[in-house]
Amino acid sequence: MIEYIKNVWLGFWTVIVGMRITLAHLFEKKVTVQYPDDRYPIPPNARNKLYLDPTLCNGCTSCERICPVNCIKVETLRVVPDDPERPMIADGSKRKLWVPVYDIDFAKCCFCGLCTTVCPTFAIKHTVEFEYSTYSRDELYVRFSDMSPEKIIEKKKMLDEFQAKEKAAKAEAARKAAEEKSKTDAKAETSPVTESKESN
Amino acid sequence: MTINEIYEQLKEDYGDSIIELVENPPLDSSIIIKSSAVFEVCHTLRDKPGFEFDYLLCLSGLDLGENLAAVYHLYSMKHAHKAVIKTIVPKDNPKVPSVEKIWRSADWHEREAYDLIGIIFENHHNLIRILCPYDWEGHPLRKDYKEPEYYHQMKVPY
Amino acid sequence: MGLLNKLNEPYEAGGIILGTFEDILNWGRARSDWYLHFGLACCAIEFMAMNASHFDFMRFGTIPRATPRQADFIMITGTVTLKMAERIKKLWEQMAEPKYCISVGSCANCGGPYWEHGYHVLKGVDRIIPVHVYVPGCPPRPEAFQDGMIKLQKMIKEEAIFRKRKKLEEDSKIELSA
Amino acid sequence: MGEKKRIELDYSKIESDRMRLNVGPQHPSTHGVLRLEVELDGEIVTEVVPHIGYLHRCFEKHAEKMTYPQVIPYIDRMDYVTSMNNELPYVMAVEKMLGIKVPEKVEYIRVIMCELNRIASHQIAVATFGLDAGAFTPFLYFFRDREYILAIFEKASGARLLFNYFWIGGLSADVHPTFKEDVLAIVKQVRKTNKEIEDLLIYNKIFIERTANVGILPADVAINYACSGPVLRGSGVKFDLRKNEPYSIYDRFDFDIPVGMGEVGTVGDSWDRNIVRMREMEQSCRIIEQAVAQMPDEGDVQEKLPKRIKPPKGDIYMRAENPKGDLGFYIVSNGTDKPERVKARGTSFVNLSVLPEISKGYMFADLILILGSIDIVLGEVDR
Amino acid sequence: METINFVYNLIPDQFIAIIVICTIPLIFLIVYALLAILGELKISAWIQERLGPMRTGPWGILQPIAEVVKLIQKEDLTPDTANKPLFNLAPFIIFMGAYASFAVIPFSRYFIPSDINIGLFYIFAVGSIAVIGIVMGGWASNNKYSLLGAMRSVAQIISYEIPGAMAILSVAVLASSLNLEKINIAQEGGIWNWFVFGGQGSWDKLWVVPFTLILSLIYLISSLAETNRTPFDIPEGESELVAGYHTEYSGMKFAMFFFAEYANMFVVAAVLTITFFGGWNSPFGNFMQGPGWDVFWFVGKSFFFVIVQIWLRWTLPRLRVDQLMYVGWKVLLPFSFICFLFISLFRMIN
Repeated sequence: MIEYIKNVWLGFWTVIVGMRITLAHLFEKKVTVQYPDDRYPIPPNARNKLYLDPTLCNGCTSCERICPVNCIKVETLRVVPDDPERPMIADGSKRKLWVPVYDIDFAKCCFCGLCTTVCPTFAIKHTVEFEYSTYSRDELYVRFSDMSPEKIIEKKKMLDEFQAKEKAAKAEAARKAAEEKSKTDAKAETSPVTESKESN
Repeated sequence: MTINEIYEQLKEDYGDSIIELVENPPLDSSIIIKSSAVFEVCHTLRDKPGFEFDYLLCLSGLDLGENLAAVYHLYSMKHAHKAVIKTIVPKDNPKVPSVEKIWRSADWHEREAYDLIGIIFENHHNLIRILCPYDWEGHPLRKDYKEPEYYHQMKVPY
Repeated sequence: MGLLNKLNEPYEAGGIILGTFEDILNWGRARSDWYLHFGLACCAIEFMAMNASHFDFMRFGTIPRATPRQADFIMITGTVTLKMAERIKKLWEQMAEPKYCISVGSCANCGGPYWEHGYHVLKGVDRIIPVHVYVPGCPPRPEAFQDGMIKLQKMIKEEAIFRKRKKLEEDSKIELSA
Repeated sequence: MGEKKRIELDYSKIESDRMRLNVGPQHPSTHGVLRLEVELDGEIVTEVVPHIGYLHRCFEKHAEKMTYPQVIPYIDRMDYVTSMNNELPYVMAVEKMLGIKVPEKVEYIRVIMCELNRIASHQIAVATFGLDAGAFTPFLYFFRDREYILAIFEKASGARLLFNYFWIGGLSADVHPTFKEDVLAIVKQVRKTNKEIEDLLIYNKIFIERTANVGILPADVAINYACSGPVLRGSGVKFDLRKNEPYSIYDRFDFDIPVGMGEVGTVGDSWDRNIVRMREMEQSCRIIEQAVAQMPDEGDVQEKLPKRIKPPKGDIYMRAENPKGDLGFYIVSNGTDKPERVKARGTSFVNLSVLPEISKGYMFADLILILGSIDIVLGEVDR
Repeated sequence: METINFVYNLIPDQFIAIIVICTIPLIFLIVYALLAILGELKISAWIQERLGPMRTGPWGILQPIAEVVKLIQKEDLTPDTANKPLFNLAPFIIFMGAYASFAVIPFSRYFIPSDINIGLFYIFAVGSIAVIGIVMGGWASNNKYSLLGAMRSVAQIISYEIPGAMAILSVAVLASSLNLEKINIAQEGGIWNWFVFGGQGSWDKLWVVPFTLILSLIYLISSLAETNRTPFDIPEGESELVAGYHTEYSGMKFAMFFFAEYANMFVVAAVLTITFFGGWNSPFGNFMQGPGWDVFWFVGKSFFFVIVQIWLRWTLPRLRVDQLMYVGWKVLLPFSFICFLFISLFRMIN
C-alpha cells in the first residue's frame, strides 16, 4: 500500500517537475536563427560549394586523381611554346597547359575536401556558399573553365599544327636516326595531347 | 595466452586439422585450419579452460582469387586475449560448418558472408541473404562480380 | 460570359478575380506544406537538426506527418538503394495530390559518392519519382534544406492551377487520340 | 454453496488469431529504414524478424576500389552520427601497418574530438529514445546542445557531420585558436542540459514505468551475441575498450565505466541502457577536461608520409570504442595503395541482432522502446 | 397549395433564430480551432526554444488559415480495400460528436443554446459518440495500424469515462442539479465559492476541499484520455502506430479529425470550467461580473485549460496501453470513489 501511494505521488510529482521545467523554457530566449533574414555564422573553412579559379589552375589534374567519387572532369591542352599570348598563371609562373574543360558535378561531389588539399596552386577551394539548390539536375553540373569555345578551337588548332610540325620534325629526326642506324621510332608515335581519365 | 600457445595447444588436440600459424608482425598472426574442423575447433576454443573465447568479434569472408576464406576474430572477456582463425575453401565448393550454435552473433555475420562473398555455412538455421534483396543474383564482393544492368526494371549503372 | 465559363480558359484571360483566387489557393499550398516524417541516411540527421531549435523548419509552416496520406511533400534525405526504391515509389503513390518531392543530398540527386561502384544504389531518385527541387551537398547544411524549401514554395506560388487544368485536358486528348 | 472449484487455465493453449504487422521501412521510429516483421498476439509481440539492407551502400566494395586516404570519406558515411569515432580505428590500423607514430598534439585533439562526438551521439540516442517514448521536448533540447558541438567540428574540420578530419598520420587541419575555451564552454552546457533532462525525462515516473523491466538483456546473452558499448554495459558488464585495452592515449585519463545497476528495475533493461549513455556523457566531459588541460599548444598536426600510402602485405584487425560499442576494421593489404578488403564490424549490426531475442513477450509499444534503447544507426547496420 | 402549407408548417416558428443559435457555436468552434492549432504550434515551439511558424503573415498568425486552404485543395483519397461508406462517414460522426456537445455549453447567462435539465449527462453521452467514429474509421481503413489504434482508443475512452463521470457526479451532488446553468449559479460569489473549493457554504466545507481538489485533477486527467492527448495519446501514438486511426485519411476528412480533436479539447476544458472552476463567474465576486464578462471569463478559463493540455503534451512521454488501464482502473477509479463517497456523506450530514 505504501508503495502504491508512493508511486502515485511520484507520478504526480515528477509531472509537476517536468511542467516546471518546460514552463521555464517557455519564457527563455529563443535560439532560432531565422534563416533567410538572419544567418548562422559559417566559419571560413567550411566545406560547401567548390570554386575553381581558372586563372590559377595549372591543369595538373591531381584533384581529379584524388577525388574519391570522380566528380571532377579535367581536360588539358598543351601550350604551344610559340603561343602569341605567352600565357601565365596568376601566381606568375608560366602556363604549360590550357584547361579547356574543368567540370565539377555537384550532384556527385561528397564535399570531403581532398581536392583542395592536393592542389599545388590553391586554385580549387571550398567556399561558404550553399544556396544553389535547383529545379533541374543539369544545373548542378558546373563548368569552370574560362576559355571560350572559339579560343579552345583556336588553341587546339595551334596545338595540332604544332604537333604536326613536331611530328614532322621527329619523323625527320627519326629518319635521320634510322639512317644513322639508331633506335626504334615507336616512341614518337604517342599522342602528346594529354588525355585525362574517362570519368566512367 | 599468446597466439603461439593457442596454436600449439590446438595442434596437440587436433593434429592435422590445424594447418599452420601465419606470423606477420607487427600485423596480426592467424591460425589456418581445415574447413571440416571449424566447428570442433571453435567449440574447444570457447569451452576449454584457458581459452574461453566467449566473444566472437568479427566473422569476415574473403575472396582470395582462387579460393574463398572465412576469418574468425575471437576475443575472451575473461582472459582478454585474442585469436584469429582462418579457413580456406575452394571457390567451386565453398562450404564451411556454421558456428552459429557456438556464438549467436555469428548468425548475422554468416548470413552477410554468404550474401556478399558466397560462402555456404552448413547447418545454419536460416542461411538467406541479409543485405541484398532476397532475389538478388550473384555475390557482390567477389572480385569477378559484374553488376547487373537492370533490377526490377530499374537501371543499375549510372 | 460568366465567370464559370472562364474557368477553363487560360489564366491570362481569367482576369483579376481568377488570378487572385488562384493566388490565394497557391498561397495556402505554399505556406502550409506538411512533410513526410521520413529519413534515409546521413542527410536525415541534418534533417533532424534542421527541425531542431536552431533552424526550426516549422517556421515555414511545415508539420511532420507520419503517414504519407497527409503529407504534401517528401524529402528524400539519403541514399536510395534498390531495395528501398520500390518502397519509395509506393510511398509516393500513396501521397495525395498535389504532392512535391525535394531530393536532398548527393546520394538522392544521382547516387552521390556511390554512383560509380554502388551495385545496390539507385543512381538518382528521379529515376523512379519526379523531383521538383534538387538540394546539393553531402550532407547539405540545414540552411541549404531551407533554401530548397524556399525554392519549392516559390515554385508552388507560381503554379497555374487553371491553366494546368486546361493543359491536362489537352494532354489527355492527345493521349486519347494517340 | 458447493465446493469451490479451482479453474486452471493453460494460457499457452489460449490462442487468438495472430497478426503480422510490417513495421517500416518507412516508420517514424525505426531510426531510418529498418524493417521489422512483427507477429502480434493482441498487443503482445510473439516474434520479431528484422529485415535489414535497405541502406546497403556497398561500402566494402567501394573500399576495394579506393586508395587508403580515399576510404576515409566512405567510413564517415558508415555511422554518420559518430564520424570522428569511425575514422579513429581505421587510421590507427593503417598507421600501425605503416609503423607511424602520430604527434602528441594530434592524439589529444583526436581524443577530444572523439569524446565530443561521443557526447553528440549519445545525445541523439537519448533524444530519439525519448521521442520513441513520446517525449518530444527533450529531443529538441539535446539537439540544441548538439548544435554547439557541431559548431566546433565545423570550425576545426569545415564540415558539420561527415568530417574527413582524421587522416592517416595526423589531421586534415589544425584546430582554431579558441578551441580550448569553446570546448570547455560546451562541457559546461552539456552538464547543465543533462541535469535538466534527468528531471524532465529520465526520472519522470511515466518514463521509468515505460522503460524499466522492459527488454531485459542478461549479461551472458549479451556476451554471446557479442553486444558491445552501452548495450553490454547496461547489462552490468564492466567492459570498455578505453579502459580494458587502452588505445591512443586513453590510459592517461581518469574516468569511470558506468554500468547498468538495475536502479529502477532489473539489470539490463532499457532504462539501464539509457542511463549508461547519460552517465557516459558525464565521463566524456571529464576526459575532455583532462585532455584540454594536458594538450600541448604547439606542434605539428600531420606526420610526414610517403606520397603513396602502401602498407605492407598482411591483415590487421583494429578496434576502438565507438559510442555505439566496439567498432572494428579488418583490413587486408596486398601491398598496393588500394586495400584488398576492408571489412567493418558494424557495432549496430551486431547489437541489432539481439533484438529478436530480447523483445519477445513484451508489448508492441515496448518493442519500439527496446529498439530505441539499442540505439542503432542504419548506415552502420547495412554499410 | 396544401403541400406548400405542409412544408411551411414543418418549419418551426423562429426558424432564423434557431439557425443563428446553431451557427454561433459553429463559427466559434471554427475560429477557436484555428486559434488552438496556432496555439499548439506556437506554444510547443516556445517550450522548445523555437519560434514556430513565422513566415505566414506577421508572426505566422495566418498559419492555420493557410492550412485550411491547403487541406481543401488536397486530393481526397479512399483506399481501394477500405469499406467506403464507413470510411467516409467516420470523420463526420466524430465531428458531429464534438459539435453536438456545444448545444448545452453555457457561454453566458444569456447565451445557452439549449438549457436542458440533464446538461452534464448529455455532454457525457454525446462525447462518447466520438469513439464510434474512431472505431469506424479505424476498422474501415483496412489498415493494421488504424485497427490497433481504434482498439486502443475504445478501451481507453470507456475506462476513463468512469473516473471522469465520478468526478462530475460529485459536482452534481454538491450542486444538486445536472443543469449546467444551475451549476454555474451555485458557484457565484468569487473564487472561494467555486466547486474546486467546495462550493458555497460555511467554513465546514473545508472538509470537502481536499476531495474536490483531487476530483478536479482526476477529471483533468481523464479528460486528457478522452481527447487522446499526451500522455494518453496511444491511439495515434506516432512512434508506434504511425498516425493511429487516421492513418489512411487525407485532405478534408483528415481536417475533420483534426478539428474534432481540438473541439473535443475545448469541450472537456469547458466542462472542467463549468463544474469546478465557476463557469462564467468572475473570480472576484461581483467585480467584473455581467453578461459580457461572462463570455470573457468562461472562454478565458476554458482556453487556459486548453493551454494546460497543450503544455502537458509537450512535457510528458506517453504511457503504454496496460499502464493506461492501470492508471484508469487502479489509481483514478479508487480515488474518485473515495472522494465521491466523502462528498456524498458531507451532503447527507449537511
